[in-house]
Amino acid sequence: MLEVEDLVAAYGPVRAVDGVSLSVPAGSITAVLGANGAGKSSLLRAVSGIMRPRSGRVRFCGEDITRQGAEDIVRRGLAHVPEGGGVIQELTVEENLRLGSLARCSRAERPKALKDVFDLFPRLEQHRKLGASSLSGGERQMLSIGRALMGRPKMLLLDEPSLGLAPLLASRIMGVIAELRQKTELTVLLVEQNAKSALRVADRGVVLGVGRVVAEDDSAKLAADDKLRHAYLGF
Amino acid sequence: MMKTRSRAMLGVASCLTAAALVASGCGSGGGSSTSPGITKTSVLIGSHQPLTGPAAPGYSEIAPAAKAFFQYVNAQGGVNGRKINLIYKDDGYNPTNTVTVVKQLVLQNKVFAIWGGLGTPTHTKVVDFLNSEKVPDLFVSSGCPCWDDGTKHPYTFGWQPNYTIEGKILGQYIKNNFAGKKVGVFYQDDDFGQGGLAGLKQQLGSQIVVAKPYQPTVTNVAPQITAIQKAGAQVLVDFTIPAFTALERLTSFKLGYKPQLAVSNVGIDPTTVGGLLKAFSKGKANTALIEGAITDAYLPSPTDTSNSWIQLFKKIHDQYDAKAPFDGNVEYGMASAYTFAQALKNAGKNPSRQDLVDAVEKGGFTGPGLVPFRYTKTQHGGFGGGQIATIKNGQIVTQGQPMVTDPGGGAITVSNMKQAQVGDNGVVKP
Amino acid sequence: MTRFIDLTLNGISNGAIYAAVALAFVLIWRATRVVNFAAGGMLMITTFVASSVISSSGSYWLGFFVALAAGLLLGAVVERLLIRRVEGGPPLNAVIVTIGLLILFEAIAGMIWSNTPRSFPPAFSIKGYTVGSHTYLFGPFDVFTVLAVVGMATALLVLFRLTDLGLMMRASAFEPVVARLQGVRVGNMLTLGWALASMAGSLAGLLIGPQVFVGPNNFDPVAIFGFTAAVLGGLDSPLGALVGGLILGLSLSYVSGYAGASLVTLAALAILVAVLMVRPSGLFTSARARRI
Amino acid sequence: MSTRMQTPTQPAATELARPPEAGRKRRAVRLPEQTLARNVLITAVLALILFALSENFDPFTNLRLATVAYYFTALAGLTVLTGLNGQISLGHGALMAVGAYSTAILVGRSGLPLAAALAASAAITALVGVAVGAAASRLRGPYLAGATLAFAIGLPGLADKYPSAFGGENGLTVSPPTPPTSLGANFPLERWQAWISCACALIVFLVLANLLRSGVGRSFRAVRDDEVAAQLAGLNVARVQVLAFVVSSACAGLAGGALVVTTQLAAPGAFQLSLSLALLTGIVLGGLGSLTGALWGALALVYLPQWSDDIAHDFSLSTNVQSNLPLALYGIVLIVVIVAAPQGIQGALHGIVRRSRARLRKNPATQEGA
Repeated sequence: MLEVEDLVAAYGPVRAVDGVSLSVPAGSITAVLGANGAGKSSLLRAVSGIMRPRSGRVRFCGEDITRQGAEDIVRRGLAHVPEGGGVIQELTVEENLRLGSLARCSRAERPKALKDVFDLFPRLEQHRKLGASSLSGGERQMLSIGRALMGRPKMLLLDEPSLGLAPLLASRIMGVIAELRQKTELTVLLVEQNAKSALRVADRGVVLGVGRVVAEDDSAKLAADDKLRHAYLGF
Repeated sequence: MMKTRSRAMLGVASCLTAAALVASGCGSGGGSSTSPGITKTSVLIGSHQPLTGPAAPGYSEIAPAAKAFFQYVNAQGGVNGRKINLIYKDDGYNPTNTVTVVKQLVLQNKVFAIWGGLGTPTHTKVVDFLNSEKVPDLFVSSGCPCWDDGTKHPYTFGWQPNYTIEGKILGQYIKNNFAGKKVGVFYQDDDFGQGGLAGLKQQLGSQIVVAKPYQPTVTNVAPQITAIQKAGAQVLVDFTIPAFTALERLTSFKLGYKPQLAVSNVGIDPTTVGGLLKAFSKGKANTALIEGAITDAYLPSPTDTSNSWIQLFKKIHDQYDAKAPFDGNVEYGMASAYTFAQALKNAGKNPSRQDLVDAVEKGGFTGPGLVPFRYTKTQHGGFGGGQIATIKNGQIVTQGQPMVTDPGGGAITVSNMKQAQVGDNGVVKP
Repeated sequence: MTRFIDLTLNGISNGAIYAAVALAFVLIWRATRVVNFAAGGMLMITTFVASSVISSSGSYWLGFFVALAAGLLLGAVVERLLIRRVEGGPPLNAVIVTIGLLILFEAIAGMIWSNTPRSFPPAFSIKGYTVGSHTYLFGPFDVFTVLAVVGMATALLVLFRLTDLGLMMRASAFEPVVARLQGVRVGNMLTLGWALASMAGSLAGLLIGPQVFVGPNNFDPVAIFGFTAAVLGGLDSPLGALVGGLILGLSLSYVSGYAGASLVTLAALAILVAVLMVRPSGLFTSARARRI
Repeated sequence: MSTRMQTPTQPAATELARPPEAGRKRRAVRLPEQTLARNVLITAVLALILFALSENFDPFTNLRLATVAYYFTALAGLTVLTGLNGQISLGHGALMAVGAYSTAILVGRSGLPLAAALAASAAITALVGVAVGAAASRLRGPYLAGATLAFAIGLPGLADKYPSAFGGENGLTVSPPTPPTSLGANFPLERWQAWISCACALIVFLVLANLLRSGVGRSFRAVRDDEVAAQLAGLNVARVQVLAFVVSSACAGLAGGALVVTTQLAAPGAFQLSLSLALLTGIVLGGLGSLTGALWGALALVYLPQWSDDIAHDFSLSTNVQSNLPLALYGIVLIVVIVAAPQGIQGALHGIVRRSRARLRKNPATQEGA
């Protein structure tokens, strides 16, 4: 589904992503782990087109999307939920959701997509007319994920969905991700600092050191590797 | 590294400053016999005009018209064999620019004289400078009494009739013909409007029941006109510039207020005002809204093609200044230029600046003017009066006798001067 | 009493025009965070275009719609060619570019149409309605003025609130990066923002043209009062532009009527400062300001 | 959580005077250590240059020199307010008017000696600056611009409202400053005016150059870069902003006074909104936040219009094009310079100097290999 070859992305002289290569098979959940500043978010930004990569290649469903802008990449079905969710405060819940559907979902399919998201996140339906600014942290994360799903994406880039959420809510979000994979074979690339809960949900894990891939393996093996865990995953 | 570079920057800064200032310093020094700006075959005169900015409308046509007139005179061999070159610079009606521009004309271009500096708020700023530099400042395009005092400003001369004189003549006519009628005045809040109001008050006194000023930057005049209508004014006198004459006419039309109208000659030019009212005439003549208005005139009407001066000016306009509309402003520029050429001719073969000033003070000029000039040694005001006229199917038609008076309390008397013909004075051939 | 009514009606029709210009400032501020000093110049150019079209074609309404279309085009071209280049840089640069544009537009208008102002026809008769003995300062053209501005404001409100395009424009204005992630072409939205704003300005030009005549500098005062109204109402809210315009129109009419014309500019200063002291971001802007 | 118009942090090096860096190998004339001594020396050097220039200039160019000087005086104050402290003001033309009218009244009516009148005008304008600054310190970005714009169009209204005091539409005229007899009988008036105006500019330069490097200057920059952090660091943000406004108002007042000295007039027509817009354009064109930038801005404001005017007069065109071409050229140059050099002329110069210096350093470095 997604192949990244020797990707380099930098802020001026600082190379946040320094030659990363990874591949995410269709229908899988891959977790990208690593300490703060390891370049996890920058990797997602480079893949989703917000940041223009310096060199290397990104292929989605076989098509080279390295040079494309975020507006075009999302149209191909690669949705990116940025760090902190990116909910637009000045818009209502429903308007945020409607925004997510504009790129890939025709007017006819929109009610159906909306209903699916409300089934997934019933709380959002109660607040559908409210301004997004009145939502709690958890509800906001649900809204940002719901908005990405409105566009019927083939693949989802999730940037630390559990950031700032209480543990109960964090596991609830992880549960939703697992549920999505069964129901809609949605491929997910999950960036998460909380390595333990991420590995429980993901099939495979990729550990980033300072902008470079330090290890890549099945979740179980990664969880078992003590040396790795202490060095990079902090548990 | 920081320290040496900051000194380098300082060095760069100062020598660039020097270069820039020196580069502009080399003025064009004209050869000169007794006075700067005049040679055997040419004389250089300068002027400041509002070519751009809010005061440009109408006034920006005056200088090009004068230049066209001088080109026509030069084509006939000039005056006393000398060609008159006029350079006029734009001051945008901003006094600071006027000072810079006039000093540039005098100190850098070294003009022989200044002609037709336009605007009271602008020219009052340079009149002292011009007199201290002993530069003839002929025929200021403004009716402020500030140019009348020959002893205070020996080198400065007015040209058009003083606003107060105009107010007195209009006031007298209204007093005689509309006795007992309530009079309202709508005037511009500066020397022009206040001077006119003073003249009107001298003649009409308490017959004026309401007087409302306006600011040239505020185009919403509805509050003033409703107040004048409410006061029951049956005769309305406008001391306004053309744009505000039109605005007053539109507001009165909107209110259905139809007083007997009188307008200063500054704001009555039928071509200009008619042009602004064109979109509202709906088939009727552009000047329908000012039909029957009373005004005063000191020059023949630009639409009176039977007049030899108008024929001359029209010919010059068509040849040298065709793009501009042929209206009162163009006539003003050419008539004032004619008086300058006449003064230069009287100043003799090799005039110095002082000769030019003496020539004007000797007076005795005749030309397109309907009334005589008031020039004497000590009195430097221009035309001494005007002739009452009314707007008949879009044309200024003079009536009665030309009247003369002074801006003070002096009586208004009939002038017996006959208008000269184009060929007289040998200044220009038709 | 009739004088008060006259002044009020006069204030309403002037207020509507200030509101239209204020709307132009608000739309541009929301889209690109730029105070567009060239607004006066742009609406002057489109009104000149209308004047030429009307005089050559003889039809007022052709000139009217050509002016609105010219406004759309001019706004888009200015944003795409100029404002886009300075958008990333220091914010003051964009302001200076708009000042340069204002000077350039006034010079170009002077060259093409000369500095002498020309008459501009009203859509309908300006003769006031007569009720009993008194003819009020409010005629068919004033009714058209108010309706046109209210109509355009409603159309914009519908566009912003109900259509997908409006949603995309608002998203681009509030969070450009997030909008890109939803597939919104933010660049086009900014251009559209300028185009719509410039069209609002052109409408104001058509409505006030008959009252100030059409000349290179004749629209500067209305642009200044329009900007004051936009700041009064709060630069982030289109509703604020309408209310700000109305408040300014009415108060200036009363001041000019009762206190005297020379106080008008001082009154504008006093009103604006009074409101800003109470609400530093204008009447209708939410306290939460967007981080730049 | 309020935003402000973020102006970029100027590359530190553009401030004219920099404390010296220790251990500079290259042999160079060492400027004095302390900032004050350095600035006094620089001011003295500038004074000498200006004196030399004014000696052999013809009267009209001296007038231009005086004009550049009073523009510099106003621009220096404004660039401190907007460049250093981040507050935009569209009202500085009106503040210049306050200075001009106070000088005209003090010199004209009460016959105060010129130096005292100029100082008093700066003080009066500073007081006005306190009031405007206090109101402005609560406002940010376009709202501050809106308030100061209203101030700029409102204030000239006073001249019409009280014609007896301010001379209405024609304003006040002042007799030209008479050079002291010690300078010889026919000492040209324009040179004396240029000296006075340049003296004001040098005083402002000296004061602001020191201010830039002092604690006050740093507090201005701190408030501009991050208000919340500045507040946390113990700065009273409102007071710092009012102080910045007062400093820039005093400069504008002095510049207004110098304008009266140079043109002998104080009239509403001279202080329209276009002056405030020109001042803002000057500081951005020259280079925001640096005194050298203010100098370029002053030169641009004086010579750009004249240059475009000369060019327009070279071709003989139809009257319409002829009279509007200077304005068109002025507008075009404005836009081109801003688009080409976002950091203004000073920024561009600084860039050129840095690049050429870098290239210089690169050549000796090649022996050591990449």
